[in-house]
Amino acid sequence: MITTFTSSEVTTIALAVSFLLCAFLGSGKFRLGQIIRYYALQSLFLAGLLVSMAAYGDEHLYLSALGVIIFKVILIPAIISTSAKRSSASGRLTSFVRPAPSYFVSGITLLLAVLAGMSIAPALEETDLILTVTAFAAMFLGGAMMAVRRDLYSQIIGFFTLENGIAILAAATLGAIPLLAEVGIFFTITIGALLMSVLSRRLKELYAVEDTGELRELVD
Amino acid sequence: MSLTTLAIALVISVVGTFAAGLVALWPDPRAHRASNIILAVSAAFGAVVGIYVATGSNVSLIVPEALYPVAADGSAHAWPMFYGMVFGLDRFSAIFFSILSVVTVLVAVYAIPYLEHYAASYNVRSVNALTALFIFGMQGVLLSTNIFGFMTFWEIISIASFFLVLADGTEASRKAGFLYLIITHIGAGAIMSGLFLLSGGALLSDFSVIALVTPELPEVTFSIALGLLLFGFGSKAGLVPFHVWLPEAHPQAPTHVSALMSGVMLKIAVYGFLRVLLFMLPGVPMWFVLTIVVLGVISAIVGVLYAVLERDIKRLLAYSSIENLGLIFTMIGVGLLAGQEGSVDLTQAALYAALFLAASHAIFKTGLFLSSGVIIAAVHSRRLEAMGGLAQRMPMFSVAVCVLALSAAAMPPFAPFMAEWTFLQAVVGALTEATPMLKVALVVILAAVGFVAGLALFAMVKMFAIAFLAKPRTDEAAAAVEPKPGFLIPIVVLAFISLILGLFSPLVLNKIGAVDLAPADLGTQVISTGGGGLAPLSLFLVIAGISLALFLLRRLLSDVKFERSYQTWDCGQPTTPRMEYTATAFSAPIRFFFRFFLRAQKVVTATPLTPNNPWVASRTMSLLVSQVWYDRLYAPIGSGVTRLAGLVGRLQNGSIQFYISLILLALLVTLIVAL
Amino acid sequence: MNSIVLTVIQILVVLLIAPLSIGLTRFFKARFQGRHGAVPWLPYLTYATMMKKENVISTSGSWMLRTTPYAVLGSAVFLAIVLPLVATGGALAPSSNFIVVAAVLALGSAFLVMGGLDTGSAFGGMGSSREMTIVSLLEPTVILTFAAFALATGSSAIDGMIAGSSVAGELLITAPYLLLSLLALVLVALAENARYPVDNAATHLELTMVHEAMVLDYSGPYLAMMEYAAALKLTVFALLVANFAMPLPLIMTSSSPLDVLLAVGSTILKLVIMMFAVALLESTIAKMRFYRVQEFLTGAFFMALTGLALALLSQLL
Amino acid sequence: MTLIRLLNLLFFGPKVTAPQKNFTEVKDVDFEAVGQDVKSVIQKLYGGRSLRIRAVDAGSSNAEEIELTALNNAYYDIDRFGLSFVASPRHADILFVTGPVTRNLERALRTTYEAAPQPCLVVAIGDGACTGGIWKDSYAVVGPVEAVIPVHVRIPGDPPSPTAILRGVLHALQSART
Repeated sequence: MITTFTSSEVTTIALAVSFLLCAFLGSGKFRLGQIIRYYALQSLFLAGLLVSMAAYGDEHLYLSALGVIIFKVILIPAIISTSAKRSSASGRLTSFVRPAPSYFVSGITLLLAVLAGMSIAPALEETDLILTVTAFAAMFLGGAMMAVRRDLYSQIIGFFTLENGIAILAAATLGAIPLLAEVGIFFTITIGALLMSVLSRRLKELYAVEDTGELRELVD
Repeated sequence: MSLTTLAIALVISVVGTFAAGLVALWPDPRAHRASNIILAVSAAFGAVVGIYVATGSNVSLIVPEALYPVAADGSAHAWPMFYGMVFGLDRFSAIFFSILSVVTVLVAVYAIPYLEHYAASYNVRSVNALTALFIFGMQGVLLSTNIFGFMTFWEIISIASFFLVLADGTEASRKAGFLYLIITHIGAGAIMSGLFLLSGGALLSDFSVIALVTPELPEVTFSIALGLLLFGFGSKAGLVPFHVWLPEAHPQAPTHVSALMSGVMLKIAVYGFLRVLLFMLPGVPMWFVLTIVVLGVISAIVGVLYAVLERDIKRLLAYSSIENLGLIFTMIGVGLLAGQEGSVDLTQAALYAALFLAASHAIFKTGLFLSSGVIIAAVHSRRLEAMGGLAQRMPMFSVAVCVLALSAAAMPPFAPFMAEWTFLQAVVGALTEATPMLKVALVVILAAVGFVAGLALFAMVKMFAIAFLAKPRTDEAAAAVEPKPGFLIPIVVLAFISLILGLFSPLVLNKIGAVDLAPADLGTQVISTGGGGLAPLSLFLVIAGISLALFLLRRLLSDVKFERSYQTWDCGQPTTPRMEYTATAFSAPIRFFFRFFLRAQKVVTATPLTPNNPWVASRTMSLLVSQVWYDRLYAPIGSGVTRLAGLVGRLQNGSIQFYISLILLALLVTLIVAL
Repeated sequence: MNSIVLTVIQILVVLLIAPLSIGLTRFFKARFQGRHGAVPWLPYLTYATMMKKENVISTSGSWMLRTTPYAVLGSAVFLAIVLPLVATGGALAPSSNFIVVAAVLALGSAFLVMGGLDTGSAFGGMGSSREMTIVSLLEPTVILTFAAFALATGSSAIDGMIAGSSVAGELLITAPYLLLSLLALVLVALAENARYPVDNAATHLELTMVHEAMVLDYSGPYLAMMEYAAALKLTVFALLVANFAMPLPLIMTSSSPLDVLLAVGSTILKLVIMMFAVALLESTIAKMRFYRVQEFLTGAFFMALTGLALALLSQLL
Repeated sequence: MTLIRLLNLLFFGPKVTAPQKNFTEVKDVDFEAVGQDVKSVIQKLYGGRSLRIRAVDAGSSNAEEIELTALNNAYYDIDRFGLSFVASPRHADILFVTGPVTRNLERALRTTYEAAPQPCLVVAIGDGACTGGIWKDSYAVVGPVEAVIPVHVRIPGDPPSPTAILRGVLHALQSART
């Protein structure tokens, strides 16, 4: 039942796979700089994906791709890395699982996400199916990263990967979100990044700890 | 009176009640008196309308369409903002509406001096407002003819009465209030889901529409709906397994509110139950009728047994309400059972007896609660053991309470006796040609009602005698004086109504539709059913004649002035009021005879003079009356729920990662399984 | 003979022979104890003497002390008028419905109890608590017994039950299954009138009293009324049980003056026989401890219940 | 069958009760004259044919009590004279007072007398009651019964036999009736 793919579909699939690859690789890295770079790369692939979808879809996607590049590739990594540097964070990330098994965890989450994606939309035709699957995969990978990692910064990056997944899902299912909404989302993400970094710096100053594990004692 | 004037009067009564609530919130101290007066006046309007509609045979359904905005095409449709809901008063709900209005007039009059006397412990403005809202809710339930209206006003009743139970802010009332809130709201949920099951989920469907839909309902949903409705109305009316809140909540509310709750709110539950049973359901399966009868009999017996044991006057009245409600439900159950088994006149007699008992219970129970308020105000305690000697100090008040207590015990010249007589006579009359199964049921019910009537007399005599007779057991009781007219008039009027309702019961029964129960050809003087007849007025005249004859004979045969008052014969040793019989001692034989059911523990502690001197200085006896239903049924459920909550609590261990993984898991499960 | 005259005759006869019942029981009991004993008509003199005495009213009582004698005697006189003791088909026969009769009995006992409590003495309280227990636990037995009779004879007015069978005592011959209900009625009569197994009428030990304790504080005319009411109630129950059991003639609307004399004579004969039976019973069995009276009451209840069941079964045959 | 034989013997058998006449005819022993107040009371109470007695112990040595209980047995049987003992002074027409009035029972005796409805006769039984007897001037005794309540009939004897008690009471009643 191999159906012939048109050239644009091939590029979309390729970009989606590489997007997933960056997310997958990023989930295993334990240095702050690396995971920020993988996140930027991932957002870049996201922008490419949007551009390829714009070919046969809506023209607005070009603008949203541009927005992705400006905000997600340049602005947010800059914010996070400057705040990390200013609060002289150790940059060494801590996690519940050691690096090797974290890949294993990400692999399983990927598998589950694909399973979920498949069961959700068997009726869609190929490209949409792949896009929804990648969206779910990205969401679950981001979630897994947040669940597994102990330190704050990787939680932020996991959260943003999750957000990327949602962006893809929105683009795949809705075609194009109205521009105003798109801009709104970007601003919220940046503010989110700002807030989270301020929070991490504050926590570092108050409790001299980056590990969310110790936060358990903050009862009332 | 034409329909429109009736409709206007009805609207005045409902709007007046609401206005009374608003006026009550006015910060001006005169607002307390004004709101109660407005409430009384509007309730009077309601009473006039209710009685006119209940007795008038021609008026079927007053829809105050005169006041609806007329639509463009001339067809009157209801107020748009009420989603086209129609409010109306038909003959059946008019009976309950007139009960509610009559009781409200008297309670409002009573509330004025009562709240002034208790201005310190109650927030007078909020209590007045909530009482008006409470009555408004009850009026609403009686007027509404669809599910949405019925349930909203039902909720208003529950919420208003919940806050009224909390009115005095003590710990006990808070505990009782929460228990009351939980049970009434589970009940309200059950009623709503039952009604939705019946009406197929249509929120605004009219009751008459539901009546058409129900016959085609599949058997399973029909019986589930019936079960839910029985639970809902049963918990509101205080049937046994769900009665636990009643003896806790009623005593905590301010007296005039607990009078309203016990007298009228329980009747609203009976109204709702009958409205569903008689007007909406085609026929009712046998198991349902038998459960009603069984629950009714059990709650009558449990209510009366605990009423005999109780030493707190308001709890005693609450348990006696449970007993009367149990009787009402037994009568309804027997009516339906007879309807199924084919003896027709027993059906009509039983149902009308239930209605009449409900009406007379509202009258005398409100009177008793109001009088318990007066006693507690005088004696500053609810315990019967702290009262005594009040009859000597408040003669007029004690005569009225004696009349109310005797009518509560279903004694001849008063209204409840007529209801019980009609029921028992119809049962005996139907015994001969009943089917074997009905015969067995009727014999058991005959024995149970007899048993309950006997113990009800015991409880009421105990309440009246220990509270009013003999010497006062405390100084407050000794200092008691005749209550102010504001307290006295409502109670005397209620006692008078109970007597008049009893004497003219054939007339009343004939007017509210029991035509062949009190046939007009006998000049509506006789209730005739099941082969027996009772003429209440001539019975009363015979008793009065005999007493008059005895009075004259005694004057004739002996010299009346040859009299001397002296202390009670005390075998030579001086006696103190503490030696009198207390409520605990008075009910000791019954407590001993039914010790298997009641499990009351008697603890007698002897305190020695000094630790090493065995000489007993004083001996105290305390009695722990265990609430069997509460300890055996509700306590285990309560502790089970709290243990479960403890387990769930352990999940919140504070680690963020744990929560995120839970969220992911949930997302995954929904994606794979649910969609 | 219209019904008014019948009722008047019944009132006169019953009210006159009432004290005789107490006198006869004491006379027979004395003879059973081998004593010569007082003359049977002594109670007439006793009540007359009491009417002459001063009426000492307790200071701790309220208006209830004064109404109790009238209420108790009123309910006893009501029963004497309404029930078919000497004549059936009297003016007030329709209101002799058994539920009304049971309720008036209970009302009389309720007032007696409240009068007992009002004096404020421990004896009054003890007697009242016991009397109230007995009365309230007897209520179902009374209703079930008369329900069985109503079922058998078809009329729920006690007057109709007696008049139903042509000659008074034929009821047991036409409906032998009513024997059990009749026994239950006898037990009810014994308990209501504070006779032997439940209470000893001639006791002086206050701790064992039930009925006597409640009238401890009445004197003079009020005491006469209370004792007369007790005697009247005993006569009413005795004649009622006799009418159900013994085939002796009652006055009907159709009876001639000779029948009236015959019926009055048979009434006195019935009273003598019943009082002899009561005296015999009281001389042969011992009084029950009060906390065992529960077994007596439960026995009476289940006897009445089985009587009713038997009556229902016999309907089917 | 023993029950029937016993009842037959009791009911129809020979009576053990002493004949009335040896209590009512009094020839040799002289009695105090019966006062006018006793006469008026007895005339008022239908000639005293049915009187009720309340026995009050005002400190007696229980000797008189045993004699009083003997009055109720089959031999003396005061029932046949219309007299019977009752539980409460409220019901009583006659008070049988026994024993000298001791200090702690004085109040009890007075309240019993005041509790009894007024036309009420007091019969002092035994020497203690009549004159204070052997305890006459003891520190614990207030005095004879008349020191506390008015006495109508006195029956001396320490203790007087049931026949003496009966004779005294019946004599008072008969002389009051004529």
